[in-house]
Amino acid sequence: MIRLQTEPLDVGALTAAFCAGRSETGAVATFIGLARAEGGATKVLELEAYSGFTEKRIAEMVEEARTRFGLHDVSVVHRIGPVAPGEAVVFVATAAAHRREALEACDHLMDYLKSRAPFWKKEHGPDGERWIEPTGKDLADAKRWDQ
Amino acid sequence: MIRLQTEPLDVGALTAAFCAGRSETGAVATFIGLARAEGGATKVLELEAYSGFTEKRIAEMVEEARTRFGLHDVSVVHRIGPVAPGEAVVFVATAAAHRREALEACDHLMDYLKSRAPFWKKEHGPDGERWIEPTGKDLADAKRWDQ
Amino acid sequence: MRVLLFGRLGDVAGWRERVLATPPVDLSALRDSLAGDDPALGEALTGPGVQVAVDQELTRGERMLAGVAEVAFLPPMSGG
Amino acid sequence: MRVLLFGRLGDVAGWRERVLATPPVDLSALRDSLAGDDPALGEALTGPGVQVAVDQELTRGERMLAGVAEVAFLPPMSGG
Repeated sequence: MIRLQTEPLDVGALTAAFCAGRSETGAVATFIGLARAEGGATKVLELEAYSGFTEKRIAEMVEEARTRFGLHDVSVVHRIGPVAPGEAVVFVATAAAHRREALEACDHLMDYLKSRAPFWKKEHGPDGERWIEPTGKDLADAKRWDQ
Repeated sequence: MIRLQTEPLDVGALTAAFCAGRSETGAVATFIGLARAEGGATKVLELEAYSGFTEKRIAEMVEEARTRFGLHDVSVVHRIGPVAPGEAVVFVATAAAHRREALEACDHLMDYLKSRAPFWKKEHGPDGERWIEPTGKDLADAKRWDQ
Repeated sequence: MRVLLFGRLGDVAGWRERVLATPPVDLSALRDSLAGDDPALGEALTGPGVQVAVDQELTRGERMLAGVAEVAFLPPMSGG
Repeated sequence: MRVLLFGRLGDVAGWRERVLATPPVDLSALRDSLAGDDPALGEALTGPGVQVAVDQELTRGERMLAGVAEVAFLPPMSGG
């Protein structure tokens, strides 16, 4: 499942649904990205996507991960619009026969989402707003997976 | 939280509770190990622990991971007794400021749980029962983290 | 033809979507036309890491725009 | 003194917990006593990867048992 939504992510329900009804999946890994308050510097995070294009690009990343790690299933649910500190921005879940594949696929998908998925993030703080761009580390992290 | 329980793990509730009320945690990684049917070869998995000792050993592993990866929080909930295919055997959750630390800590804790935590697992199949011991790969995986 | 601006490009321009009655011949002509109206936007469009999607496909280099419905300018992306 | 057997050791012996009225002097004496009652168990106790916990602390090598409440024999562990 790939979904963008303006409503808060119910990470409990997403996790329960992702794990349900599997008899040959030994490993489920999930990653949940939360908006940080940064000690009061971030009041709200605002996320913009390019409807249609964003889902298509995520689907390509998911397809690559599915093949590369032999996954049984993948979910990516991403929040858009304003997000308050402590709320989930992204939920990624991967299912595989064994733990290493599930965990590496989660790592891989998050690295790609951080620097290659069509989202734009603006931080609103007490001193104004700023756009967040991928850091040098984010770009290097994503490069780890390139052949 | 470290807990052993004979009741089924409610991974949705565990995930929701672990993520709630955090304002400076940017990253939560979870790993959920599920019992596999192995195409009918496993009817039931039976897990034995050494009450008291097992929790103490897990607490030591958690403490090591907390320091090593700078974690904000860790949960390990492990099922004991009979477990049916598709049910969760273990839930591990880690919280950190950034994603790499949370994901690596999850990987590290799972490697330790697989070969160094005091649990014994018996597979009941149509042709009888067998004790599952850590594989060569499990032992090598855990060694990756040794200094 | 629709022109879409995302992230800081939309803030620089003060708009995020605009419909052009007559599509420019190619991407260079489109950039020149946007820069003519708004030099700050023109500069931002050629900034580091800005990618272009034509009809929701990432495009590198030049590209004719005949028959194109949508061009989007995408500054450096960051999800998660 | 309580003696605990886990995993396949319990299956080999047919019991998982036993109370000894008179504790043996050390671990070797305990192993000898268990092997005397049940040679198959005696062999299993010295099998590869079997660890010993004395009063819930992992112990390597020899160990006197005076004042000890609990000795557990732990075959190779595997959680998760």
